[in-house]
Amino acid sequence: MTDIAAPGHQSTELDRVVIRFAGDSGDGMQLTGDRFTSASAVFGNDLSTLPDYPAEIRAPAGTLAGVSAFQVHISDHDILTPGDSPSVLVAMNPAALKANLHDLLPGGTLIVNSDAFEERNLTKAGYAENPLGDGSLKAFTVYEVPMTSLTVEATKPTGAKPRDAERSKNFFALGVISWMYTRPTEPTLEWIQSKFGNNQTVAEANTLAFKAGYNFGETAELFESNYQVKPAALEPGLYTQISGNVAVAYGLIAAGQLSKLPVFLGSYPITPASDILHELSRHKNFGVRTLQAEDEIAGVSSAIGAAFAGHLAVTTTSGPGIDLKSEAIGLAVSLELPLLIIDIQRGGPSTGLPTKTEQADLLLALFGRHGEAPVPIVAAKTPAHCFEATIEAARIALKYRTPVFLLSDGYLANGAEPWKLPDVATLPDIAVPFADGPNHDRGDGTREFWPYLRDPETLARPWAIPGTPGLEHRIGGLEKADGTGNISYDPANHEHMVRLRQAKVDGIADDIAPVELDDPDGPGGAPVLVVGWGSTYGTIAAAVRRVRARGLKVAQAHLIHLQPFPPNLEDILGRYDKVLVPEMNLGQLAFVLRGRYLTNAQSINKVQGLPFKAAEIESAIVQLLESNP
Amino acid sequence: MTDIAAPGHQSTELDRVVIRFAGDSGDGMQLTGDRFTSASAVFGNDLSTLPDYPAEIRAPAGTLAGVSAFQVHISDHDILTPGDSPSVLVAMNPAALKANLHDLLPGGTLIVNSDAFEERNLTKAGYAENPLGDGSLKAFTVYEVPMTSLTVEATKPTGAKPRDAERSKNFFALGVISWMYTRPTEPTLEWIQSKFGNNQTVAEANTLAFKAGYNFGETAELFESNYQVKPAALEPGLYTQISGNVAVAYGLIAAGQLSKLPVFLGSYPITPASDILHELSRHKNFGVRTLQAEDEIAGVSSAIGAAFAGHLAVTTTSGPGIDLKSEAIGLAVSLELPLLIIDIQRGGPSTGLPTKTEQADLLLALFGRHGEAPVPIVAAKTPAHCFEATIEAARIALKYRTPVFLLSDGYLANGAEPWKLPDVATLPDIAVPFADGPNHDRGDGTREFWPYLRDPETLARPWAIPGTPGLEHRIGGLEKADGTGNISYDPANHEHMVRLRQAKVDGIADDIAPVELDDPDGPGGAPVLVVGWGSTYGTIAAAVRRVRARGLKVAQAHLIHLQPFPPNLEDILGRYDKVLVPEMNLGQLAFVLRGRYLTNAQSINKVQGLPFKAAEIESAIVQLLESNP
Amino acid sequence: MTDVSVPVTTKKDWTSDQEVRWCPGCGDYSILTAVQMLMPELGDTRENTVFVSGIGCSSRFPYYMNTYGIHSIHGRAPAVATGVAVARPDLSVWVITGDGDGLSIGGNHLIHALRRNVNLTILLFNNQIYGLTKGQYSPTSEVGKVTKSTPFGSIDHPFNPISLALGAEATFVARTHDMDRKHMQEVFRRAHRHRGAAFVEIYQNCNVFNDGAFDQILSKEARPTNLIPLEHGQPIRFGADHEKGVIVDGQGKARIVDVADVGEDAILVHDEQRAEPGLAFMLSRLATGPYEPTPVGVFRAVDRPTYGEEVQRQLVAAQERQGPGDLAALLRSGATWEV
Amino acid sequence: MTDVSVPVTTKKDWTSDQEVRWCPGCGDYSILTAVQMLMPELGDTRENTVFVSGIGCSSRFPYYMNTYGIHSIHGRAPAVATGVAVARPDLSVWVITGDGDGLSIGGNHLIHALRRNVNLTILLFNNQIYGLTKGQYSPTSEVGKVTKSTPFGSIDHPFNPISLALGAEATFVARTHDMDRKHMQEVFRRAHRHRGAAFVEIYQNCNVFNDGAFDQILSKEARPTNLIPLEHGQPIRFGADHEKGVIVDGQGKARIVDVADVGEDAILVHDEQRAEPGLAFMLSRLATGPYEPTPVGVFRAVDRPTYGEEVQRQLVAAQERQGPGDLAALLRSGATWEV
Ligand SMILES: Cc1ncc(C[n+]2csc(CCOP(=O)(O)OP(=O)(O)O)c2C)c(N)n1
Ligand SMILES: Cc1ncc(C[n+]2csc(CCOP(=O)(O)OP(=O)(O)O)c2C)c(N)n1
Ligand code: SF4
Ligand code: SF4
Ligand SMILES: [Mg+2]
Ligand SMILES: [Mg+2]
Repeated sequence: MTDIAAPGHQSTELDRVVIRFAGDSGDGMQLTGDRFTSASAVFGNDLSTLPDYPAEIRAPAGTLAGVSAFQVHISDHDILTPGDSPSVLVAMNPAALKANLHDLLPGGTLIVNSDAFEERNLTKAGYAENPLGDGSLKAFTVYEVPMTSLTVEATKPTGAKPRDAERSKNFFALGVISWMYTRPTEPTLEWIQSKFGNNQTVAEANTLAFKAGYNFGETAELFESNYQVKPAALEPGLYTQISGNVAVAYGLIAAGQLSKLPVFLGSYPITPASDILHELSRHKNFGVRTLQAEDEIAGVSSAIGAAFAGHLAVTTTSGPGIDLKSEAIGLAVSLELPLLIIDIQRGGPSTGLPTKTEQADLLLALFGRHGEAPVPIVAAKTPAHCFEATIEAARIALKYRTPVFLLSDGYLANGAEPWKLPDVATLPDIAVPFADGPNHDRGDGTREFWPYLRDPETLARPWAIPGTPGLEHRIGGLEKADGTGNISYDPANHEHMVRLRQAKVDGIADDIAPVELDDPDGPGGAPVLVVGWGSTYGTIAAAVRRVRARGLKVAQAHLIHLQPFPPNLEDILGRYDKVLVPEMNLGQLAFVLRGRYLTNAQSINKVQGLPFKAAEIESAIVQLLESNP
Repeated sequence: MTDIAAPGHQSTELDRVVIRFAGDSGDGMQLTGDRFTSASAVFGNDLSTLPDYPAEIRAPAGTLAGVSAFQVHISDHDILTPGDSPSVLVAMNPAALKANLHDLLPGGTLIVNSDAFEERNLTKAGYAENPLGDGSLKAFTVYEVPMTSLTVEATKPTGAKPRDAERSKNFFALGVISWMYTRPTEPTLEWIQSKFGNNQTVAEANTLAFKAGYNFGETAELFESNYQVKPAALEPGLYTQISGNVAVAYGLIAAGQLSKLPVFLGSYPITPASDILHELSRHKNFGVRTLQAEDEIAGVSSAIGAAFAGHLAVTTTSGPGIDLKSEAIGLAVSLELPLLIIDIQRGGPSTGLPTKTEQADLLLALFGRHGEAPVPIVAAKTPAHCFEATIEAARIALKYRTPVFLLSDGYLANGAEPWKLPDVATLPDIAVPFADGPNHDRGDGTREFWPYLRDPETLARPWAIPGTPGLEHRIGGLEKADGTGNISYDPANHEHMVRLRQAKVDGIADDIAPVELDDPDGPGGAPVLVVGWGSTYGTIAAAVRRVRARGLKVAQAHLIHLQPFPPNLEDILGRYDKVLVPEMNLGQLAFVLRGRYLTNAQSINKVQGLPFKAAEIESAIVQLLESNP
Repeated sequence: MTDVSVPVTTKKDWTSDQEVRWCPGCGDYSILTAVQMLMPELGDTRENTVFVSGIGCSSRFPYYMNTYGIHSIHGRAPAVATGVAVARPDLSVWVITGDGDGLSIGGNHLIHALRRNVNLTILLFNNQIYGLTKGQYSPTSEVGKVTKSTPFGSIDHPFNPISLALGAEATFVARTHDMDRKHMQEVFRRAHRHRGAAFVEIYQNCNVFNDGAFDQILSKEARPTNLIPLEHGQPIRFGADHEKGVIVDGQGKARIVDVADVGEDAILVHDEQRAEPGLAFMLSRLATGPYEPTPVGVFRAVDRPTYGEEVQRQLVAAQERQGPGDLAALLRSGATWEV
Repeated sequence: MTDVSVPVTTKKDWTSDQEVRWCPGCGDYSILTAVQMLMPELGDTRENTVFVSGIGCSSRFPYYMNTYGIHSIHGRAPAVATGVAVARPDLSVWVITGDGDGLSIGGNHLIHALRRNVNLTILLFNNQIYGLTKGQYSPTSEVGKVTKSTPFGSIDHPFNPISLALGAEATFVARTHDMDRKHMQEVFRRAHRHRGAAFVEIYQNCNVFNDGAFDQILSKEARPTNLIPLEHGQPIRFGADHEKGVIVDGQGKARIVDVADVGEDAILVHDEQRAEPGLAFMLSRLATGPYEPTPVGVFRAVDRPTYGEEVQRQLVAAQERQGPGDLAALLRSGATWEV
């Protein structure tokens, strides 16, 4: 395995490469990265991406705060993460260089837009000396390309003013990198046409800039070599590239189809969840209703109303929105109505780091409501897995008539990976029947409807929707008598209901997939078990691979269901003396495992708004392996 | 110890008695109970009370739903609970009888208003037969007193219409019981004058009814005996009777005085917390500002504003309000401003049982915010202890510049006990200085103000309030650079700040009282340790007494600080093989102790909107003592 | 509304089996009766009717209606009901709220439901007090009111619910009171018929915590002189002999006058359908509180597309344009490649 | 306000050391400059000035002012600021909010701060879009607006912030825009001087997500014909040659007319101090959106006791009546007994 794309000769074959595009927020780095990714995807590489952008729409140009970056890992075999550290860094200005250089692997390739390294920008970035001249970049292979002026030159035929023409320089950079990694140019050229088609000047400028960059690579005798990363031998099938948020949106549309219910989304915009609302609102032809509510409370409340009315009801948000929705989620627990609550976690507390990733809302999802108000929790592990996880969450909500949390995070939301499209026909049927008649005998032979009479197996109550004659009923947040659903202040009934709501959630354990244990030596074979949840999956798996590559033994289990836990979890935990839980928080899952099973779970934590690097987890595993028991 | 006030002769001495007054919501039972309690307090008994009333203002008269009850335990020695079961039940109507009879001890005394046992009322209460005639009350000593007609008769001199006159019948009942338990009549007569003085007809009617009841006891040859419960040998001092909510209000006023800060309360009414708002708003002469906000979010937000402005800021609510305040509490964590959040817990989830008690918000207080947002938690253990606990919570908030939770519950809020008044001069000084000048050297000899520069010991940041020249600064919910407080997206700084906020809270452990261990045989002496928190204190202590009275060994520890835990807790837990945690929830503290210390804590739970009975905990302890290790 | 012919019903059919639990004498009873008696006339079926409320004494209302119903959480009824109405435009959705529930904690949801013109019939029981929590002042309580939370008198200037609703773009705004069943029913009928959000303020007596709050205008004697009935197309006149009237002067000032002084023709003619709400707003300011001549009836009733219909329209348009959703096609709608 | 004489300051003194982080060309810049330049004139000290904001592009404002400031959470600025103002009536408290922050999630706090007349100067940056979250429609976006969350056009009828504020009992209501520093400063000065809650809507261009939203009235060419300046005591006239004016007819309808047609005397004279807000409301409805002649300036400015003063008054009264608080006496104020 080559970690670094070392400069070589004519055309070198690489098994993988990690490239980071970095520039000013206004430089279009996300677009550039995205395009490179798409071209690589269509080319057949396996890949994984990591966008990273500032909270401001456009932070001051040229400053560190304004730097926007996009990292992509492409490979000829299946990979699990966007890569710990790039081996190639494209830096469009000094600030981008400064903010990202420390991540570049020693010996890595650095391509800079030399035009941008003038005094003003250097000062803004806090450079006393121009790093291009002071020898501080010795450790890297540096290519200085005057991208701005070359772009202006190349786009002259469009007649655009230099200020406007400059804006195509990201396409110039894309061209250079596309040449360097022998990407096909057609998909990008086509995409430029379709994306900017309504503004031909811009389309033409971008096309010219892209071609100029590509040709620059080929003709300028600057680069010693270009590189090939062959298509990956992925499982055969039809693939598309998908981000977590789009996968959630597709998952919701799919869940609607699979349950034969109209989807209702009540939501309020918030980073990094808004894109689910955006995506869903484009698919009204599926009968999807999206309501941009006045706030998060109205978002979830309207969803509760829609659930009562018989829709597959959903609310999407991020941490601060979950805080606000807590009271209404408690109502949904009490009403026992199906409801999906989707939390795209971001850096907290409070407004925190809104555009960064974190997984610190697990305890909030578990416990963030007054009283005893248990709610099942499902967590997605990769961008594409968001699709499946969404359907699973919907399945549980519908079958058990309960609100269900789906946890994702900023990293999954915006990260992308190739997704082998499922055969729609094989997706599960998650339809549940509505109540259609009375269900209880009054004792005198006449029948009536009891809204809280339960299915003895699932403990779910009937879902009787308005429009059904004879099933009129009233429900509310006051404690209810089990069965009739009438208000009840009876002490024994309250205890019964509190325990019953918990039992209903606990009982779901029998209806979910057991957690998969990856231990080549069978359960208990390795001395250390790594348990994770959510977006750390790929990184943990990569770390586990690395540890095994060292000839050491380690087991991995990744939880999709956080409440209830899969029934085999306790047994698995019991088989390992050392349990390591990597989390992007201060140890939330670890705490729960300890409290639930008295397992001496140990934490490795990273709370930096950034995903773990495989190396970090690798070294924690190794350390634990080496520690005394 | 006599458990039952058995009928005897002339005047019998009792060491304690538990009396329950029960009637329709409109019958004034809370008032009656309260008066009896006050008279007993002034008389010198130790006592403890348990009000229990419906959620409706006035549920339909005569129905079970409309029954309101008040239990009082009076004693000649110090007691800990309002009593498991009454030995005397006053039932003003059939519904009150039906709803309460099952609690009356076998052989207990039952005094009924026989006038109310007519067909309509019997039907409403769901009696097919009149229980007064069908022999179903054989197990009790029943006194049938036509209270309504006797009251109407007695109050004739006032000229009131019978319908109005009837309303004094609770004073008749009070008179009967006052005679029966030889209470002094003067305090009650005076109180009637002062309370109803502005309506002389009513005052007179109540006086006449009360006297008539008293005389009825003395003259009607119905009662075999009356009883004496001597004053208790309490610690010498000046006593008053206090409920938890008033104690909180007084605690806040005291904290204001002790910190030399004006108190600001931003609150929204909610049962059972509203009375704190009511009480505080009466004491504006202490410079206390109370704002009835438009909702809970505005309540806490305004308090945050007041804290920024230099006030001792407080917000009071119950569970549903905490849900809503979550986001703003997270902001306060990020702003590092002092703030008291007072949660008077009630039955949940959702609207639940609004007038009933529960202690199911502990995990919410610990974890109910997105991101890592730790907040110290203090819990009161008795009504009077609310005073001290409030001051302690304020002390922590001010010293560490952090929001602090104070947990109370419906039982403490409305329950009352005698309180030995503290010497005001001995209360702690909790004043903290405001920042008054720059605190950081720019490096060039000039000084500036850094709002997030910390006290190395407490890790508290300076509290610089508007009006202080030169300390102008801006703070917000985005992540801040430690020191300067400027917005920072730096990954390492974020991790630093997340850990620092946790460390600040954890560090408080060194500044709180160790948890007291009650084990006559020294630490680890008993085979079972009972750990509790909040309002279960009295009941657990009573149960422990009972277990010890059986000659068995058991230890008790009651937590006032729930976050951080006292530093000696881990050691104490480690000394006991069996740890029992009684809670009015499904085991929240037990879960936290397990997760934190891997202690195999076992739960006994009661979630009925009612406090434990000492007998319930007693039997759980005995069972655990007898179980195999 | 479904097409099927609606079976004939009576009040009893619309009454649930739950015992009513308001204080004896509470104004809520007469409102409940008015609604229960009216329902059979409205042409809806019970199964297609949903009552949604928040928390408060008034919010217990849905329990007493033999229809579908949600007793939700404090202040959120308009939001919950918006979900019901948007999901199911075929239903008749009512919101029951109080002056605390609807104007304090729930004020935002209320004004947004009004501006969106969600198809809801909103009844706000205004008793100028918090009943359920035992007597704190509310956003409609008068300045100086002594309550449990304001022992020295409230200092909050109250909302005028009619003005607030008009300021929030409401298309239907009316006021009635618990002392006049016929008037209530007439107003409720109009509100129900209105397409979009219909807002009705009901003056309601809380005889336990705020008894007599409306006596100055609602007592039998006071009504003729202190209620100003609004009737579309009619000059605005009142008084035992219709001797009083309302005019607007050239500086946009509405005033109460003796008709005799200005002549009948000068009297303002009520126009509830006027596109812009200025007039309705001006009328809402005639009285500064329920202690002087106060307009009752429909202030405003104008047409505007309803939120539910527009949602539906976009769904239909999307289907027409894109065809019904095809999941397999959606999944492959991005760039795809075969491995 | 303190009594000490206020030192002379310049814009620079009011400018913090934090780099301004709005998009180049954003209308927020000119508002910031207007405020920073105005501050030295207002007579407050920096230490007695507090800026409180919620979340949004506009809500970054406090970071750029060298005063005390809180960048709070989304929608809650009016509530946070109420706490500051009630605790400390000596401070000058400003609220900075956006159309999403102030009218969507924060609508309720805004209307309650207005009705209470809390002493706040509230600047609402209305760009008719959510800027910070990258372009969803807001409660002031026009019907049909295509945004990220409304790919087929918004169906929500927008709020008119001026109407809403007036419906919420606001005592000071004004509108200005980011293209005219002088006008902004005049309006801000008036708002600041007002005792109580002063509400100012500022039309603000978001050149990234909603560029040109106000061009139809704010472009250099459009202003004379499409801005109607409101000046107290002056006939309401506009147009390049003041040829247009506003009248109210006997049926309470305000209309734009050619002055020549009706005569100068018929033109409505603006009265911002009129006790009842009907006229101001009517003026707020002259334009249904920023694409036709739209009034700017002060719609309403009336006196009413401020919340902070009343709180203070009750504190003082209580002290006078009960004497300063005595803790020991309080604790023994109930029934006590000696053991
Ligand atoms: C989140 C929340 N906050 C507070 C309460 C307490 N609460 C219940 S009803 C109510 C006010 C009721 O007033 P109103 O809406 O006027 O109804 P009314 O009882 O007068 O009919 C309050 C404060 C609650 N149930 N939930
Ligand atoms: C509780 C919460 N919900 C949502 C958000 C996301 N959010 C931040 S600003 C904003 C809207 C901003 O719009 P506006 O107030 O108009 O300000 P602008 O950016 O246009 O100046 C939203 C939805 C948040 N930060 N917090
Ligand atoms: S408290 Fe008032 S509003 Fe509530 S039920 Fe009783 S009388 Fe009616
Ligand atoms: S997104 Fe719009 S409002 Fe926000 S800073 Fe940029 S231009 Fe201004
Ligand atoms: Mg009310
Ligand atoms: Mg905006």
